[in-house]
Amino acid sequence: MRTESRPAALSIEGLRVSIGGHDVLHGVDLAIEAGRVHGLAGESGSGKTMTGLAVLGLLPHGSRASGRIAFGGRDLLEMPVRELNEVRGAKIAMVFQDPATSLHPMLTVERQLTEHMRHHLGVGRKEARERAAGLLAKVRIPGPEEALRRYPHQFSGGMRQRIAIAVALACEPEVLIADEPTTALDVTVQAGILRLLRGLCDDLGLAVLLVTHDLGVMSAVADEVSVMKDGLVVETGPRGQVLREPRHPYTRSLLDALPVPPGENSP
Amino acid sequence: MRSPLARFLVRRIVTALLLTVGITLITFVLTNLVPGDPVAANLGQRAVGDPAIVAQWRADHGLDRPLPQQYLMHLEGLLHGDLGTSQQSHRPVLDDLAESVPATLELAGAAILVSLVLGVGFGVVAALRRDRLSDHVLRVLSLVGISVPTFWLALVAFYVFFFRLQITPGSGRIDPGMTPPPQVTGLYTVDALLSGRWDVLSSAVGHLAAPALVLALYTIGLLTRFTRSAVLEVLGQDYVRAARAKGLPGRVVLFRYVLRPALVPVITVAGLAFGSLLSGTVLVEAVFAWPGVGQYAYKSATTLDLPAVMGVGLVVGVVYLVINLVVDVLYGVIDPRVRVS
Amino acid sequence: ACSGGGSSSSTPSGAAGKTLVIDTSFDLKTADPGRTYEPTGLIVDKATYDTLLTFEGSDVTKPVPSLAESYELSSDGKKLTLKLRQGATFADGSPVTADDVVFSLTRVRDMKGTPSFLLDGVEIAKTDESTITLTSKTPNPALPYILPNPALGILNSKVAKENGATNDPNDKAEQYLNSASAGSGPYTIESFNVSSQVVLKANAQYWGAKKPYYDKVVIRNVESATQKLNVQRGDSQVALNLSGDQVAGISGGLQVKRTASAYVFFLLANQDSGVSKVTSNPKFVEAVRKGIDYPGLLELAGEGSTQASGIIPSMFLGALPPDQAAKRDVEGAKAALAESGVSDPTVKLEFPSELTVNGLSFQPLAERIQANLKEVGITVELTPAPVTTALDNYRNGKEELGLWYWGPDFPDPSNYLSFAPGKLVGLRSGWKAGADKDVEAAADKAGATVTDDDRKQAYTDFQQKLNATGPFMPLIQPGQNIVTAASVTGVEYHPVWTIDVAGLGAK
Amino acid sequence: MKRARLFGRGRVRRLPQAWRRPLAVVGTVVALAWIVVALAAPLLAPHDPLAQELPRLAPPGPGHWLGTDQLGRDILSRIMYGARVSIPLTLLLVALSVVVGGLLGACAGYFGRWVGETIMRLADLVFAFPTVILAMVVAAALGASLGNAVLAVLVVAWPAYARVTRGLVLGVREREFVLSGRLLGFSAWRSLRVDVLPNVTGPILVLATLDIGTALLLLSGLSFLGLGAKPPSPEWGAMVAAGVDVFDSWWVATFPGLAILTVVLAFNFLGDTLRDALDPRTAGAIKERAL
Amino acid sequence: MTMPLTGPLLSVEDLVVEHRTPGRPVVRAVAGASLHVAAGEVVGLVGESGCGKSTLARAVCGLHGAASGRILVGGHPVTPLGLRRRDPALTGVQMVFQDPYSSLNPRRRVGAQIADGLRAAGDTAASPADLLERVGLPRAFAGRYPHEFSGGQRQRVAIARALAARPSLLIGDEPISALDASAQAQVARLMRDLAVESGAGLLFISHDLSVVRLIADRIAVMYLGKVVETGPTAEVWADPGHPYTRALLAAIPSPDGAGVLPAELPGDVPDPADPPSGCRFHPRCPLVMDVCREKEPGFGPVACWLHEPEPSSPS
Ligand SMILES: Nc1ncnc2c1ncn2[C@@H]1O[C@H](COP(=O)(O)OP(=O)(O)OP(=O)(O)O)[C@@H](O)[C@H]1O
Ligand SMILES: Nc1ncnc2c1ncn2[C@@H]1O[C@H](COP(=O)(O)OP(=O)(O)OP(=O)(O)O)[C@@H](O)[C@H]1O
Ligand SMILES: [Mg+2]
Ligand SMILES: [Mg+2]
Repeated sequence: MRTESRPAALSIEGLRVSIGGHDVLHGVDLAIEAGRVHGLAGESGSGKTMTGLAVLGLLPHGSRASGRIAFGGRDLLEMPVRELNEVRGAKIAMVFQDPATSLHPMLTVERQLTEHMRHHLGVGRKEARERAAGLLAKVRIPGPEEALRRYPHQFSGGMRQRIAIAVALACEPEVLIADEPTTALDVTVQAGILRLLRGLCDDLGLAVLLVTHDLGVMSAVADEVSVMKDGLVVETGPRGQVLREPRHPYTRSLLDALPVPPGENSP
Repeated sequence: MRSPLARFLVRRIVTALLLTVGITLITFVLTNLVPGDPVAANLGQRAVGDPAIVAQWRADHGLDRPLPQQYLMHLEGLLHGDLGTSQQSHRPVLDDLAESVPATLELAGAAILVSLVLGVGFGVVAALRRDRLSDHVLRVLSLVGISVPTFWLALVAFYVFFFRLQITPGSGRIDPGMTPPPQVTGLYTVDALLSGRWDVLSSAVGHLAAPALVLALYTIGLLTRFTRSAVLEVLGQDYVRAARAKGLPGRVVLFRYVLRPALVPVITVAGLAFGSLLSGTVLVEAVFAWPGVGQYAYKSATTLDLPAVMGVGLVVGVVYLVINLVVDVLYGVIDPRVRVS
Repeated sequence: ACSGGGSSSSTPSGAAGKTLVIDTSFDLKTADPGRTYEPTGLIVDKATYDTLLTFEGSDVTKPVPSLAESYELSSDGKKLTLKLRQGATFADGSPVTADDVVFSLTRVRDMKGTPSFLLDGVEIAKTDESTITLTSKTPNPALPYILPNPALGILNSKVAKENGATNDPNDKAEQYLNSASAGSGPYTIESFNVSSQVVLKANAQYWGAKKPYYDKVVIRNVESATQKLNVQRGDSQVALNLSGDQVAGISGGLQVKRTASAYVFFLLANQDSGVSKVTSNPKFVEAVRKGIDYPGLLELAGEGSTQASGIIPSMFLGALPPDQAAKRDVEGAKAALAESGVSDPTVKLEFPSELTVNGLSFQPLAERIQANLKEVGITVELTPAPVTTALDNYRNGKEELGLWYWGPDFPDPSNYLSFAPGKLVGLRSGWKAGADKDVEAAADKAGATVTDDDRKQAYTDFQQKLNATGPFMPLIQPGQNIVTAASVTGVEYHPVWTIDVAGLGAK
Repeated sequence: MKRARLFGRGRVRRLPQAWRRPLAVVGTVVALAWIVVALAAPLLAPHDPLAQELPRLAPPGPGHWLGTDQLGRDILSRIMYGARVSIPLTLLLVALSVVVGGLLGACAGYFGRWVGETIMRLADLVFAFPTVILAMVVAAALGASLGNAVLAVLVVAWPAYARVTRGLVLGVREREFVLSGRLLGFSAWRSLRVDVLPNVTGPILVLATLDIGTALLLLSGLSFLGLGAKPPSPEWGAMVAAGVDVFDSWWVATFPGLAILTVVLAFNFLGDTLRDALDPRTAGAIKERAL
Repeated sequence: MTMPLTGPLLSVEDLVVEHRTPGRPVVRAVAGASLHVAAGEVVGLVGESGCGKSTLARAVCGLHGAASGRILVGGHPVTPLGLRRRDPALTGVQMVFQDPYSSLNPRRRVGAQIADGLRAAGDTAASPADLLERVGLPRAFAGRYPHEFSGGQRQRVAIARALAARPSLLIGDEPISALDASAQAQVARLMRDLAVESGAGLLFISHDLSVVRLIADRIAVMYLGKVVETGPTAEVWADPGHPYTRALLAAIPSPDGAGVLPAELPGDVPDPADPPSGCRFHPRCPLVMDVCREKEPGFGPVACWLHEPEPSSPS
């Protein structure tokens, strides 16, 4: 059922990563398309986060990556840091798992929202500030003007994650990598974030790589789903197919372990 | 409206004041445990033989009262700014301290300044160049720094730099014969600067260099180590990764995102290190004939000069208080979570 | 980068602002002559106060006039008459009067400060505007030798009284006298700090013939080891306290003045059986006396030092000749120890830990004595203590064995009568009056003799008896090594005030 | 925090790696060498450390490799015998500090309330005072002797352990296995003994290793000031002090100083590596201690 | 609603628990909650993070003192745990904690830790190995240290230790939330089975409603320190009464591959130190009425003004 219509905004081919001589990714292949949410599932430690970090060249100290990460016709793995910095934040942005730790606790929201905007887009302080307020409004932070002056710890977890998403969107990137953006949040709050992500993808034509281990979340927002195990993608396909008729036994076992059998409807 | 920071500071001040009282109590108790009679130490040989004079002297110094009362008298004096009279110098302890404390503060201040600049610098470099050669070298050097016996290093430095190489000037704070600058702060370097006495300034800096560096070696090592681990810890934080993910240049990430939080533990350590510098001065001042509070303390402690020892205790307590406050205020400046919330 | 501020600015012979830097290990409590007793204080007071009589150079055998033009001792030795010099003035220009003299001397005596004993029992009176009489109840032939002591410097009584000086222990002038001097000496105090440095400046109006040479004299508190470095580098011009070892390696372009000092190191063995059953045993004392390796101690004290044959130092009248000094005799010591009846004795030897006398610490001496006595079979436990604590025990007569030194208060043998039983130092060794009639009698006799020859004989006798049965073992007289820059002239060691700053000049 | 731990924590498994680090190896070798020297001093030392029969102040050369001191004693032999004074005393001192500070800190942490408050305020008091000055006053008050110097340093050293232990105990006290134990009917004491203390010893021992150096520096510093070892004991700090008087004879002060330096350095190398290996997070607890 | 004649095994009435931190306002983490658990019954306690579930559980164990209200276990009032041994009458309440990495003492063999449980029950017949077997682990594992186990296995050991004390009431404070998805359901089922089998009550705390639905007989929904709704699981699931329960259930994404976005509940859990007036849920409630802003609905089983019981029947 896979539609080969659009070209991939980002494609990962044969990505291998080793940390301290320890192989954690053994050749990951992924293609992410504009305007679609690509879900990446898999158990803890399967290498989901490392895949996302490898794209931005943010692997931990002592790592080595090989393979190819194609973006805009270039291989990100080969790119010198200076040029990679032009891509990071501007073309490819990332949202991390825990909003409590991914925002700098000692800098105002404004600072964190505008710094890279001014750097990448070359806009002035005033304009950056206006755009920032607009972004906060877009992610539905009440009182955006006033919120700019506050510090992260003055917001709740859900709001912080919205701010983190606003930070990621600030330079209008083409690709957004969201590493378990809702895991640290309550279900009621999670629903809001998922809706936001889906909306951004649909409205802005963003290509989203959504990393999660929650198949429910996957089912709710992803268009494509990939399943990872032990540093390899074992299955990729459209959401409906992977979740309803998994081909790989591992995917099936994941689904079987769920407390509520798939297919059974909620009230 | 009292801000949380103000409330926090008030609490710290109160605690520190209580601590100071505690310190005076400890010094009082300790000095009274010392075997040996201050009377013998302070009266002339012949006068000691005359019971009337001894009794008179004891009464004058309140030594005939019960200990708790003596302590209360001491505290009462403190409230009136009276630290008593040194039994050794026969001068008000306050005057003695007014001379020796600035000397030590100048020494320790110079040392902490050097340590902060070098220690933090080295620490950052080591962290950024983690596991490379420069990191290893800096780590070993910082360990050496905290392992060198200060008193020995002072001797070696004095011998080598003053005597053999003849590049540092001799004992004291300025060249003998040079008139000290008009006293404003008591720190010769600052006072010389204020009064435009360039010759004095260069002499004072020259005299300060060797002892301050000797004193600083330990704290440089200490701060290098803590800065390194603090920076490494911050480098591992999500928000740094997030900042890098934003495509900010390394320099910006380092100075805006990494250093600030890394400085929080470093400030704590620097505050504590200042305390250890004050300790170190006891050993260094003797070798460099630096007329500071370390020598004064040593002399007072060994001569059972009770008012002087208690004066030193008090000064040290106040310095501790001030340093703690500075550290707390710096916390507030650095970390909005302390300031706002 | 920091070498610029070095020592170059303090050349002694520079035309303007001649500055002399003297390094010494401070033993300093006060600059108030009425209270001063410590060596550094005496240096300061010698330069800032004039006394009635003084000594010429280092010759202590003959007091010479100073503020007093002449003096005369009555034949019974009880009355000293002094004629005051006219025209002497204090630093503020006012004349030195007989009233100033009476006030100053009475103040010393009655304030009960450390030096008050110098004038114990002496009545001070003014006969007329230029005559002073000092009367004692007992013959006091030492008085002319006492008067040069800087502690007996003459104060400007008006200034002193304005600043709280009185004639009793309630005197409050010390604080003032520590910040400024009120004397007629060639220098005045510019600044004074008991622990770091004293700065003297020339008294431009000095009345005497010999004007102060230096505009400014800085006396700094410097450890003896550092003194050596300083003087070698030219950072200072005079180093007062170098030990024999330190002087041995001294190099190029410096003058070294070596003399035996008047300090006598001695060991005391407590005679109070309440303090120690062991040391109060006369045979044990003999064993110790014979067990000590005197040349070995001399070696530690270095060049310029000599063995002390008696308690009176070699340069004073009545000193014992060197051939009468004690000698080591290990066998004899062992025999004496066996005779004493104490087996395997262990005794504590106390000494001041941080005190140095002319750069010589007590510790190596004590360690060597410990090693010497070990050979004899006596275990010595060393208990160093800070001076204050150690002094306390010493003065209270609580030490089993004590290692101390005696510096003369005035250059007269009578000063050493304190070592007799029941006297000041005698008591410190638990030697009470009546403990040794023989020595006591010899002491009394020595104190009462007047003519020089008789005195010499009497003091020799006193010391021989003291050495034979007393609890004291004179050890050494360390050298006094004064090292100066080549340019400094007029360096003389003086047993009372170490060095006369005003006597120093430059080539 | 739903999934707090990303990685398992293999404390025990990581330990052997420590030995692969060169610093640890150097530290161990040097420390062991010193311990051997201390134990075998009578066999190794070329001379009697107390005999005063050699030429005085002889420079290093054949016969006496490190020269002789003022009294004509062989410095090498004295340094070797000095290891028998300094090292065991330092170890004893650290052990005492661990026991006293650790127990007080554990009580303060576990029982909290006024017990803890009192102990910690006392610790603060000591902390507020520069260590050397306080130790100096204590040593002066008690009288100069090595035993008293140890006591004096103990007075200033225990609060560091009390603080760290308290911090660790406070952390462990809320750990769930401790609560489980209490729920199963452990008394507070048993809980402290069985569940809490064994889980704080690791970091404390690391701190102790790091502290050996500091303790030795402090002890020898006191001896240097004349408040520690009594002559003729060949204590290193006292030996350095003796060298002050004879500055020109640089060897008298230099070698004992180097002895102190190497021992302190060895234990610091060891402690540093141990700390890295055992738990990077204790770094935070250890930072409480400066000097 | 029926109640066992003997009275419930655990009854919590109007419980208030406060956290006091110097320099901060008092946090009323549990603000008048009521809850009952009968013997052999499994009650699931759900609610958003920070609503006071753990605090309530700790209070029930005596790990936290109550500011007011009552906690009875088997008719016995729960007293806060001091320095002394826990009242033996209360060792019938045991707890399994959230973090499998800190729920076992890393320095002791698991066998010894299970033996502590046996000792608490005075059980001399059973051995630690027996209990390991019951939780599905090999008997030989008794000699191992905790670091040799995976998270799920540790949690089993923790359950074994709790069971060894023969509890009449077992409390699980999010015992599965730190486990891998594959282990979660297994461990939850195991806990339920063992509790029911031994006749003990089980209070199972979780924020994962799908798991709770799977094992709980009854469900209690907590919001900001209060239990806002209780009822048999199936009933609550099928027909949630409280608007909050409804929102909670609607927010669960289902892994059916249908691509249905879950419903969002605006706003966040308010600060328990400064709760809203009236009904605690009213600022977020889609069905808010005037009365909600003023008066707190102090009744059950659904504490909502929409479900105010007839005034006739006091219970
Ligand atoms: N800093 C690191 N050093 C060494 N190994 C690491 C590091 N970070 C991750 N790993 C290893 O890399 C592998 C993949 O980890 P990764 O974080 O990508 O997993 P994940 O799928 O994101 O898991 P989770 O669902 O727990 O976030 C794991 O085996 C992990 O142990
Ligand atoms: N020791 C404490 N001191 C102060 N406040 C506390 C303390 N423990 C919990 N709280 C506060 O009490 C409230 C309830 O906390 P509790 O841990 O009971 O919630 P919970 O429902 O268990 O949440 P979670 O699902 O996150 O575990 C929270 O607001 C929390 O911040
Ligand atoms: Mg991950
Ligand atoms: Mg909880």
